[in-house]
Amino acid sequence: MTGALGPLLLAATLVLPLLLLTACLSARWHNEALALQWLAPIPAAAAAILAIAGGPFAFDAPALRLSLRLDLPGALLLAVASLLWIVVGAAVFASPGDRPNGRFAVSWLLTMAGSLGVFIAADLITFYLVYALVSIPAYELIVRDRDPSSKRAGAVYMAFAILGEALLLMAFALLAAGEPSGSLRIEDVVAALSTSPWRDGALALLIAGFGMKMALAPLNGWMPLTYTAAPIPAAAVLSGAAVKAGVIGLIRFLPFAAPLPSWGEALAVIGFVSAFYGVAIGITQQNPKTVLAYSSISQMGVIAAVIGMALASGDADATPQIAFAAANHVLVKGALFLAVGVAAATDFRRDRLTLILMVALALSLAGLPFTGGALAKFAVKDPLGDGLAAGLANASAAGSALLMLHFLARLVRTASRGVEAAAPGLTRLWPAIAIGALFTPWLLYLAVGDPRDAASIAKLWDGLWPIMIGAALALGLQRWGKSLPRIPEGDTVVAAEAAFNASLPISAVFESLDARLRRWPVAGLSLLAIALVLAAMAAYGG
Amino acid sequence: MNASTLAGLVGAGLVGLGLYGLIVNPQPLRKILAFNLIGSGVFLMFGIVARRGAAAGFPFDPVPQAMVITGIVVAFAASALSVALILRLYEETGTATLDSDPAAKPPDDGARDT
Amino acid sequence: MNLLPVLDLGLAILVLAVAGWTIAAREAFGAVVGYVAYGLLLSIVWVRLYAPDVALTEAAIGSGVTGVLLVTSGARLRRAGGVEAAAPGLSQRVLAAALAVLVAAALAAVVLMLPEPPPTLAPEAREGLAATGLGNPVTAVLIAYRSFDTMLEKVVLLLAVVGVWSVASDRFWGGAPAPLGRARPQGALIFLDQALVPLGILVGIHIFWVGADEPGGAFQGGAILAAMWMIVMIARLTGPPRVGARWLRLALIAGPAVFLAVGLAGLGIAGNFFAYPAGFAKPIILFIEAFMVLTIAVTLPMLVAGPPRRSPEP
Amino acid sequence: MIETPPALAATAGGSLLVLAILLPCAGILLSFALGGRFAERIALGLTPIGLAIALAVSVLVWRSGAPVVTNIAGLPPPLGIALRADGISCVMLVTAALVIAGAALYARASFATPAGVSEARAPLAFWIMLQAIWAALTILFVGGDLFNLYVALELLTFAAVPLVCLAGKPETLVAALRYLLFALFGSVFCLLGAALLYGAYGTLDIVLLAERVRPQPAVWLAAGLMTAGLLAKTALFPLHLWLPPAHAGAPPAASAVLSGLVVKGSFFLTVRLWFSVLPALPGGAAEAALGTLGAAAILFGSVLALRQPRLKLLIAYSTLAQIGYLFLIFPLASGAHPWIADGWGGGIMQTLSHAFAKAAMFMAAGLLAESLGHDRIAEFAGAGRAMPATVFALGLGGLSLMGLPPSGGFAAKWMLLRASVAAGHWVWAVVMLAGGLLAAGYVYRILAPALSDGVVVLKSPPQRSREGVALALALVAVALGFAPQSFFDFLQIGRAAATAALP
Repeated sequence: MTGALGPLLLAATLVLPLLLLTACLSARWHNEALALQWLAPIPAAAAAILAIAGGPFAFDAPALRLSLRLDLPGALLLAVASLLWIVVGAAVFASPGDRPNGRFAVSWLLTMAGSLGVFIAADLITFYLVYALVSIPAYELIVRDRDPSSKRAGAVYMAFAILGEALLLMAFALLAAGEPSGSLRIEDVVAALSTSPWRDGALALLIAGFGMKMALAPLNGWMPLTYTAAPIPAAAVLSGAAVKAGVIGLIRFLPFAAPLPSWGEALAVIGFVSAFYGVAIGITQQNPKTVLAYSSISQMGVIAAVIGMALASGDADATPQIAFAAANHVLVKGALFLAVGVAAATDFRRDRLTLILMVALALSLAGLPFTGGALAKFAVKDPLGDGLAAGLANASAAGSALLMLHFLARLVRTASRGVEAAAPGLTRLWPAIAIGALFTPWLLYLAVGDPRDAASIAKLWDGLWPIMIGAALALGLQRWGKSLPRIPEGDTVVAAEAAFNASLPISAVFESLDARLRRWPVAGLSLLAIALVLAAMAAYGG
Repeated sequence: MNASTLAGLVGAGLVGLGLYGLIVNPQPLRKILAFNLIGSGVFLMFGIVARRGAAAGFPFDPVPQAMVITGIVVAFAASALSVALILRLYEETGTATLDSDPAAKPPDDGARDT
Repeated sequence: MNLLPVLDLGLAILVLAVAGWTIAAREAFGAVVGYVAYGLLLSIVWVRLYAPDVALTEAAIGSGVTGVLLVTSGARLRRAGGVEAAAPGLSQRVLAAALAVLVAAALAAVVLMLPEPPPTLAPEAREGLAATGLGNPVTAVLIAYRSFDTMLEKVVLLLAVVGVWSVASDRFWGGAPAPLGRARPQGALIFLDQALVPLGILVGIHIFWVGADEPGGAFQGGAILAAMWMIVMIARLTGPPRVGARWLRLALIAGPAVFLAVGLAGLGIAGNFFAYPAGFAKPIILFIEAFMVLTIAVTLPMLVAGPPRRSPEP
Repeated sequence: MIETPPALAATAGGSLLVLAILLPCAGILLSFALGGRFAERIALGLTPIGLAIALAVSVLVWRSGAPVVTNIAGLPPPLGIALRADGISCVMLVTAALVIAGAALYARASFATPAGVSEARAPLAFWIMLQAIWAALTILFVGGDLFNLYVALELLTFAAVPLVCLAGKPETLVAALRYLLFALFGSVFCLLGAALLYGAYGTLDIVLLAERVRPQPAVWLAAGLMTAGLLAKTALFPLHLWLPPAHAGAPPAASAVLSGLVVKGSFFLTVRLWFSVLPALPGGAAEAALGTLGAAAILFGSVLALRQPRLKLLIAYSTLAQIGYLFLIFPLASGAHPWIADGWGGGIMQTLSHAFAKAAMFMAAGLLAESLGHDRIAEFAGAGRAMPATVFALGLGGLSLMGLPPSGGFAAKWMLLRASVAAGHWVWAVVMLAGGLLAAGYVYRILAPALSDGVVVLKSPPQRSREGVALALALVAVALGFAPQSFFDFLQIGRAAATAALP
């Protein structure tokens, strides 16, 4: 059954968003394309289900330098990412009244194509293409409001995105160079990586590049700025789906086949540092969106730590588990960002169901039993092992509980002052979305393990105690939180911006050098000197 | 030393003199003069190559000589074009110098250039 | 016999000295005058290199027409007061001198080290000469072996004309360039014209005609005719023509156009572009050259005359 | 006659090469003779024919897998002049034909002869010079004889310089004069080198020279002089004194051709010189020196582009930087190494993609300047909404400059990066990445204000057709990113022959 359908769906995953994009650009089909754009991820969702049920399949279009493949880790992430894009897309574009303009729609579709594409790209060039798609066009989503803070966030975002692209380009060049047969397929270059002379350089660049996308400390500054500035639907898909480009990057490109203890442990350290750093800074923040952004930094830190541990032990089988944990974050974080908008639109404090769902979602990130979060925590137990890493993971769960309770507190406080109210349709739909986000992981978990294992009483306790500690800490925060320092959102990025601005005068030196070099006598002298030097070089040889 | 080698050395000297003038002299018209000096030095190089290539009853190799003739015509065309530019610049500004560098400032209304 | 090397040496020193003067002269106009003298001296060097064709070209174009061009433009610039741009500082001049000396020294060294026996295409040129029916191998190279270069060079000349015209003011487009000479010509100049010009025209045509077999040819003949026209214009016996004049346009393209047409026809007649049919080469070559003489005779004065400066409607 | 060695033998279809040159030449002569509106009609009419010839030559080379060769007048070198089209000649011919056609279509609006007069200065000069640039480039791409190539180089200069000062403003006149004088400085060096080579080997034919060249003083000096002269005409850093004012001051249609094509002419000749004439020189140092200048150009040009307040100057300085990338071909594609195929393909791809991207950007910049009445980047707010297609073309061109996929710029950078990694030349890789970041910076500087909200009052809306031309060229730059492997194999045609002639 997957014979012809699967590859077709893979192609359609990229083609359908681009088709709709073309339609957006034509005056005739513009409105229809906007109204229907939420359907664009349907082939991706279908492909994901097919792959989860029936095993991997591939699609190649050599003429377009396109090579796609969907395996289990990719399919898990693709399934939830496409779901998130459909739901949020429907909420954004369904109501004809305040539909976003064409430019927003184009960026939306491009980012979507990239976000879905990273999970199915099978060779270096394709991956780089879709990775650029998920990174660059999102600029328009972030700066949509055009106020100074969103412009600043957009500029910082672009700086990080472009820097990440450059690091990855170099990493990919090293990967390609290490593959003796000249193949550009990701599996081939990764298989050759352990014996490649450029292994360490490639690994460092890969971790830096994808780490930047996941906002691992200290490359985390862009994320709080961006999510705070972006409109809520954009923040939802960016934090939920787009960030997972970094996760799938690490899963795809790190060589899990053989143990790499030093690299793995280094990554784990970076991950855990991010996990606690995100909590520590997050609890000083007042804006709920900013708090969620710091929570993402913390959560991605945990995932990076798990990847690091798997890399250290050479545990190639752990990748579906890791992907599952990341998939859970896609749903929960997406739903939580939408919740900020819902909170602004209604008086949710009166709505018992909404309130309960918000608490459950928030604590799902800390591993609340019976939520997807508990499954996620259970899934990564094996790769983490029983040692220090497991302890740190539990501690970070407690930290998450603290941070998310802080989020709920901020949400309650600021709700009435919220400026970004969600559309009425979304407000009505939100409980369903939240329930979906909480329980869809149970369905997905069937693909990576037995859900019953995760539901025992012992596991229940495992999930509960970090939350209790977190709750206790949260009470402390309520009491003494006022004395915490006010850290500007984006923490390190503020210093980076200052350093960048301080370095600008250097380019003035170039300008005066240019004026000097472009004087006639100087240029003439340069010409003579170059002629003589080249003649000497030609004589001297190599 | 025979006449052709001597001419070659003269050619080298002319190139050197011309290069110095082309770089150092600030007036565009003098640069054109210097350019023509270099040119004639280069032509002399072709000339001695032609003279050395005397064979088959010809006292010279005709190919480089023909190249010189073409080269002289091209050099003249270059001088004429430069002179036209200099004179026009002079009419516009009252000066004719290269180093009043308006480079960093293109016309404000770039649109109307078209 | 021993005198010749001494004369050569003297000539060499003189050429370099005059060249040095054109670089070092304080005043631009003096330098230009020095340059004209330099061109004439150079012609003698070319004669000593057994290059009479080049000597003629150098005298006519390199020194003569270029001289007129530079003298008239130098005068225009001077009349208006001239401008003193700042010369580069001492360190730059020293550096320029050092690098120029290095380049010259490297060239001199290469000249002294050129390979023996010298490579040459003279035998090949002689071998092909019979097919062209020509006696002057330089003409054969220009119009037969490397005719492609020559045709392109004519296009370059035409582009120079368009380029010169393109710096005109829009309001003068279609009009005539400024007169070459002074407002009130002297009687002597007019007399000189009446005596010299008919003779010059004859000489020019003669040089073109004999160029097939002896030194001379289209370039040199055309340049002499051009000089005659320029003399007439300097004496204000006639003004430069309007740039919009149809006959002028046709005269300016006649040479390359005929060349190009014959070159194209070569594919049909002789199997290759720019090939001449066996037996008819010489008449065809003379035919092309005749038009080239016309074009050169018109192009050079128009390049000297500069862009149009007179309103098209009188 | 003399026996013709196989490398010099003419092949089928060689006449097409002569025709490709004579076509624009005839166009020039006719345009000049008929004048007025005929110049425009002739130039526009010839572009499809020229494109067809370029494509036909490419098909011939593709089919035979070997260069197409012709000897003019049937006379083989050394006495005669040969024309040869190999793989890179073909792609350059097609590129030139496309960009010239684009520029011609774009220029119709600005260089139409005004009603009421039979002829006007700027239109006549523009249409003639456009054809002359085309003719000169065609010769440069297929010429087989160094003196013939010198004449073509002069033709190119004489055609390009007047375009710079068509507006007749003092600053453009200074720019044109600087350009002309420095280009002449360069040409005289090229001619000097040719004299030395003829003196040493008695021929200027590229194939014959490749067989005969040995390391000796005349060759060393000729190599240095000719290369330096060509660099002056290419405006490689630090010989770029003329480029920014000339490219920024010329009318947009002319800037597109000057930046996209004209500087590539002398670059192409530099490639010919080092890869076809001089491979017998024991290599390495000179190529590395050229690469170093290129690397310096990338950093220097990009930083200066970042600082320009005017769009056209920014694009001109970006040309400076992009030219730098071209010169990485010398260290990365010379010698006999496993990585030279990547280096070669990347360098040529950069040449092509920059030609299209930069032409598109200058055209878009011209439309912006025309509609807004200025080209001050800081005042672009709202332009993206008012003229989306124009800004989109700018953005697509910028995509290629940044080296982001999918674009020819990315394909080029990717191959050059691979080559430099394989060669262990880290410095080129680092410079390329830094250049990409800086390029992203200056493209961002254009697009961020253009895409932000604001109210602009358009003096006149941009013409659809002209926006279409800019967009089409930008799309070609993007489409080059999808070039298949066979395209890069095509670029190798004729290259093996040149190196096989080595002793």
